[in-house]
Amino acid sequence: MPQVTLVEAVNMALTRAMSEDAGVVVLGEDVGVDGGVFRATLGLLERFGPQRVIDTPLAEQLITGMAIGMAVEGLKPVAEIQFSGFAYICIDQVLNHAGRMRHRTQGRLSCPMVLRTPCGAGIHPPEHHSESPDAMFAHVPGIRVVYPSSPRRAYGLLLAAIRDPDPVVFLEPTRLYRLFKEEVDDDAKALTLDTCFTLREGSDITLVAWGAMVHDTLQAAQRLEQEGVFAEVIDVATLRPLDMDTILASVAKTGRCVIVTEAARSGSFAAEIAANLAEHGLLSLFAPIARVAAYDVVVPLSRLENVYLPDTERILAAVRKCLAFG
Amino acid sequence: MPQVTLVEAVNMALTRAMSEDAGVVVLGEDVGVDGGVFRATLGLLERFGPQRVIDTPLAEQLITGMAIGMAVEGLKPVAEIQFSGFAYICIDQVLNHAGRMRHRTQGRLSCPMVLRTPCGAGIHPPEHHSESPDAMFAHVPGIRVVYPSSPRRAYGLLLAAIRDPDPVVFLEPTRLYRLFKEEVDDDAKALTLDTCFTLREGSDITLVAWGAMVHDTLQAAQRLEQEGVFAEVIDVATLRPLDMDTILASVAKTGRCVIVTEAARSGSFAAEIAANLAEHGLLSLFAPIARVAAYDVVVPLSRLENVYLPDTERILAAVRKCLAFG
Amino acid sequence: MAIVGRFEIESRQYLDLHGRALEPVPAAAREPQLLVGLYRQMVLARSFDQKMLALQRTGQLGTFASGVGKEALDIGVGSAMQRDDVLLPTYRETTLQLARGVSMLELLLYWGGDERGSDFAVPRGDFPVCITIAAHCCHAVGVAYAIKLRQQARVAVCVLGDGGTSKGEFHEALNGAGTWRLPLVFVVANNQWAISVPRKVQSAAATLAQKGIAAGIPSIQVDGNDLIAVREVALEAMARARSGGGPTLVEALTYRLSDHTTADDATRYRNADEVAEAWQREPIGRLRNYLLELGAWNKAEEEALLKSCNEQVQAAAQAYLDHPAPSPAQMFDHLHAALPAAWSAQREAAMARKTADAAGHAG
Amino acid sequence: MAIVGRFEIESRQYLDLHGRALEPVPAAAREPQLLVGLYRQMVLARSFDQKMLALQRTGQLGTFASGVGKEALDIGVGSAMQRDDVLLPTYRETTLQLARGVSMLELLLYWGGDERGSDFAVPRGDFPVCITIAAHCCHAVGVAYAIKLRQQARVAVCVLGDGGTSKGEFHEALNGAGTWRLPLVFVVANNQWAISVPRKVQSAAATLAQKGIAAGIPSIQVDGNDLIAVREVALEAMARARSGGGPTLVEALTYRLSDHTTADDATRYRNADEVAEAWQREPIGRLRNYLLELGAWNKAEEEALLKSCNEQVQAAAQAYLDHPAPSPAQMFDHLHAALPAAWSAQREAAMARKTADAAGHAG
Ligand SMILES: Cc1ncc(C[n+]2csc(CCOP(=O)(O)OP(=O)(O)O)c2C)c(N)n1
Ligand SMILES: Cc1ncc(C[n+]2csc(CCOP(=O)(O)OP(=O)(O)O)c2C)c(N)n1
Ligand SMILES: [Mg+2]
Ligand SMILES: [Mg+2]
Repeated sequence: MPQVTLVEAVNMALTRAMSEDAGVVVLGEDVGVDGGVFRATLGLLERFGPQRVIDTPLAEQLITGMAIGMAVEGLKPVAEIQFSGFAYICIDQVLNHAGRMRHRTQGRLSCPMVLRTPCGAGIHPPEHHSESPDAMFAHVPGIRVVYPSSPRRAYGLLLAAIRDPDPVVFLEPTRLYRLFKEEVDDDAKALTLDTCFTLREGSDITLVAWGAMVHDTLQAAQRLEQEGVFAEVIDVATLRPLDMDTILASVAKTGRCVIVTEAARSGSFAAEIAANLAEHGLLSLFAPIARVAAYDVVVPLSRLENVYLPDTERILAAVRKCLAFG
Repeated sequence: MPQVTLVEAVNMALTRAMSEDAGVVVLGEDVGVDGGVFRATLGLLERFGPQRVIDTPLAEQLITGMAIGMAVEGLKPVAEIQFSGFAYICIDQVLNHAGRMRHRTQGRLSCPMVLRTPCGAGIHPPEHHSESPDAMFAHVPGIRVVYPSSPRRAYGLLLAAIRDPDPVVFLEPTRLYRLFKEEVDDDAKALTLDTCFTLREGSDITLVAWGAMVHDTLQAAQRLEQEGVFAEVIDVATLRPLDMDTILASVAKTGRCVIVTEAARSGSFAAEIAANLAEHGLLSLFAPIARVAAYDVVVPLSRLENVYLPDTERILAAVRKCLAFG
Repeated sequence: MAIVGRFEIESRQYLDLHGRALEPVPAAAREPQLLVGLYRQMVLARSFDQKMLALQRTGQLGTFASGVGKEALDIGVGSAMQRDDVLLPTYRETTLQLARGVSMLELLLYWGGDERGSDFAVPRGDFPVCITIAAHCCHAVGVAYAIKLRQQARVAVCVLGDGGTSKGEFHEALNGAGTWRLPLVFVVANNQWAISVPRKVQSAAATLAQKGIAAGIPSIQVDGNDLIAVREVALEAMARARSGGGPTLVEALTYRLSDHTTADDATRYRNADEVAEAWQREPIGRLRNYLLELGAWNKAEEEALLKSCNEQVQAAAQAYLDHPAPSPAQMFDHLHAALPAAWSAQREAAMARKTADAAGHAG
Repeated sequence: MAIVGRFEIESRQYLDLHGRALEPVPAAAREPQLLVGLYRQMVLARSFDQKMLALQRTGQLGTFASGVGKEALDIGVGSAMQRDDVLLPTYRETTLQLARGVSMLELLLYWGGDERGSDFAVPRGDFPVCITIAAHCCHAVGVAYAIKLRQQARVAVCVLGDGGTSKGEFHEALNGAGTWRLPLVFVVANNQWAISVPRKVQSAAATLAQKGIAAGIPSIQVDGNDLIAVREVALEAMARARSGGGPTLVEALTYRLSDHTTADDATRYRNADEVAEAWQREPIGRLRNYLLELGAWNKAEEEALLKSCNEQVQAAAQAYLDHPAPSPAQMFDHLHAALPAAWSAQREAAMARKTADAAGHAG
């Protein structure tokens, strides 16, 4: 089994999906000969030709809208938005059209498309390249929002997203694209959507994260273990629909919960999880639910990016406060 | 003092702001001779002329983007987006530009604009006219999000929004536009932004709402009073930045909280409030925090709109469950 | 100094205001019985449009956007399409949807506020009404791309209004269609108004057809109230598209004789004279005159037609009013192919709310 | 059938590849000392560009978008602007920003990842770099509207790339500018590539200038590597705008001699021959030849200039490296005019994090 990075796993899943279904097409800016600015689509052009690997004009509304048209007409488009900062413009088409086509026509038409975009901060790029629009997409009815945090889950979840008969927004943690490798078997096996993954079992506290912050959260859990604290770590993986059962069961066991997101705090998706706990898990809680998030400011240019982003230290501080409570 | 509807109060505030500051301009689709499809800009064209009351081409990105340019150049634009379903396309410009101009230039440039749009469901219009994008805007750094729920607050908050030196998204509850009248003194007095309004004091439970749902929530509180239950009703009014102090103080008193929103439940702004309570008010709570919200589905066409929307009955059911707890 | 680009916009018209041929009509319009058939469709469509307005006024239908005055445009385009082509309409193409085979009952259900109205029995591949202006232009690019990829001889037809030409999505779509030479025909139904905004406030461009020059695609203007001209121009564009020649932009000149929708009052912003003058150019009388002159139509046939239209329309309205109310399940059962477990409790809760909550026909 | 629109796109060039005048240069370019001044700016800009690339390679600067090869375009446009005009640049207009008076230190700070770099001492009214392609086209409409409303004789200048012409916002802006006849000049810096996507994949339009026809505004093409031609066309467009004649679209033809940014490797997708050929057309040598031929410039002056440029650029780089690191407060203190109470605890928390967390110059 090859050791691959997350972006290579994305590439493997795309290659696999295009091989097994001639209806799968890939479109976006620079996805062809350049193989995508992060190389997620590397080699697809040579293998599947320019009809199925489509360099589009520079136009995100077109990319999203034409993916919708293709999907309605029976293809399985996988559209790439080059950076998450340019994905906000796509909310309109995703919300007003992709997520509604099936409902609007009562099942006559459907929209099996995937909108992929790198997501999150941490690689010190220019402005607009570090955004976290996850909470906005997660509020859109009729779609799924998936956000893997390891090469293996990227492979399995992307395959599942492409095969899903409905639209999926697939957010890829830019910071993890090349951060580490994992053995990924190119076995065409999709993972299950709509379910959280418990990455580490523990009895003392539940740590919930998604995307790149899963990495920092796991590091925090390791540090805690050295101190004799056993943290359960849950990777949300599918933000919409949210698998609260797994999170509730964990908190029922641990009684404490810290939710970690790299998005700006107010209105982040961490709120949705905390709200559900306050609604359905209140009696299990021994301590207030803490959210570790980025500040409610504009993502700064690179010099201050490290100060802006939550990190292991901030997670640990929140955990300690939570453990010390009551 | 005249008895006016909410939309008339908006009109009064616009007229007042344009009279007192020659830099205030109004722009949007049909805001001129037609006076806006809801008549919010009625009479402005006659009074202030076509240079300051601008019928734009049919282009929401242009409307938002040009408002940004005007604001940076020193005007005070008040842009209208005709219906909230067409405001999603504006998130991009609001987030990537309006909310960043001051930060990006470290104060050299600023963006004192208002983006107004009718918001919410309940008037049985065609598709896309009943959306609630409040949670998405409330997640955007660098802006304020204001959502009045009565003629008087619409007048005072809109004046405050226009005078504010930074960008404000101003959501107007379509359903309340003409639902009732209130005495509004055209006294040029702005209300305070960034603060919740406690509309009704009570000791048994805190009901939190904003926009049109404030109306139904007040009705629920009235019904409860007849049953001897005293509900405190808080109108959030400014969603970003959120005045949690007022809400926390209320819940500290009542120990119970129901949050009401007409947006689809998952990822709605109700989550942000519940999360803050779970973080900072956990010890006050005698019962789980309940969210009353629309279902996580596409806003249906008019025949099912009433079933989709939360109403007084659903609020009462949640309150009763909350009161019965523990 | 050199000239590196030269462009012309042609405009096409065959019938004058009185239905007299200005030049020999094209071959495709020489068969009177074909024209009579199209004429019948136009009259039925107007009859249906009037019924919709009446139902709305009496609280039995939701907000409705009348298409009165653009019957030549809709039927001209519709008659140039083939069955398995794909239409992407706005809310003002009710007549064109009828021409495609959508039933009156379905259209009534839709405008009555019920999603079942967009589950057309025929044509299964056409798009539902697009309310968000110009969003469907991008969808049309995707549809046409899929058609081309699979080497089918089908065409996507996307209709939008004069106001719609100001939206960025229209331009992104035009440009994409040009780049890939897609089988796609854009029809701009220029009815001179976008709610209260007149055509000249919408753009400084002398014609809307010239917007296609920006994307390097063939562009033409046509008298949209002249059935023969619309059909001819549409047939040409469809043939080009079908044979690999790529997209066309057609600007069809017409006039919005009605209010914008039933929620609008056009007397607030436009002149009665202008409307009266526009009635002189309306398409049905013009074609009728031509057919009468040709001897292909007579008064008795006209009366019989009006009677039959009235009956069809009444029957459809009755079927609509008799249609069972939608169930709350409708909100959930086609949200996804299968309802995710996370929402099943919500579905139950909605079902528990009295179905009587479903609003009446007025929406 | 009638022709209802006719359009031409003109292209302008004065100097050939070798710097020989193809036709008499315009009056505004007849003063050699003026041209020498502009030549000096071009050379300085290239020198600065090279320094930026060097700093980036050595980990002392963030991702940088080189403007090598478009110095004539930037200086031509910059020299046609007046001090209180407003520039709305993309990330590739570093040279034009220099021409406007932005300091090298500010530009270094910006590309080093520090917002203070966009707090220009001069010109206070210019926009910061716009990274989201074509979004600033709409801002430019607002700026020009404000200028016109206040009856000022100022002009907004919005620069975008060939790729940018595919974005809807560009078209919405063009159309708006046309509708209100705004004092606004759009300059499309057509460098033939949008990252890996060549000009012909971007649009089927023969020229990008013709996109202005869609909005009914005067549109012209120019050799963007010919300083005299760019300046002349820009002066004409600015004069029209300043005198109430409305907007112009200028397509300036140039070539991206560098990688897209320092994060890109253009050899992956384009031919070395094409690049070598493009170097033949680069603007600095061309203008130098013209000035040498004219006797307005000599080898000694050239050497002195290069030395002086080098010194200026070194000094700026040193000032940049010596500049104190940003404080976390920078994230909060200009978020709003006054920080809302809701965020004050967050500010304190950020300040408490070690300032040492601020990344080094590499960002
Ligand atoms: C994106 C968007 N913005 C605004 C509206 C509101 N609106 C509905 S119809 C209309 C005018 C459309 O004019 P035009 O394109 O000329 O079509 P017509 O109604 O004349 O057929 C407007 C502004 C909308 N539906 N979609
Ligand atoms: C809206 C948006 N989409 C995508 C990008 C990513 N991106 C940055 S530059 C670029 C190509 C721009 O090409 P062009 O407009 O020709 O300008 P050039 O870089 O050649 O100067 C792309 C796709 C972006 N910055 N903004
Ligand atoms: Mg119209
Ligand atoms: Mg380019």
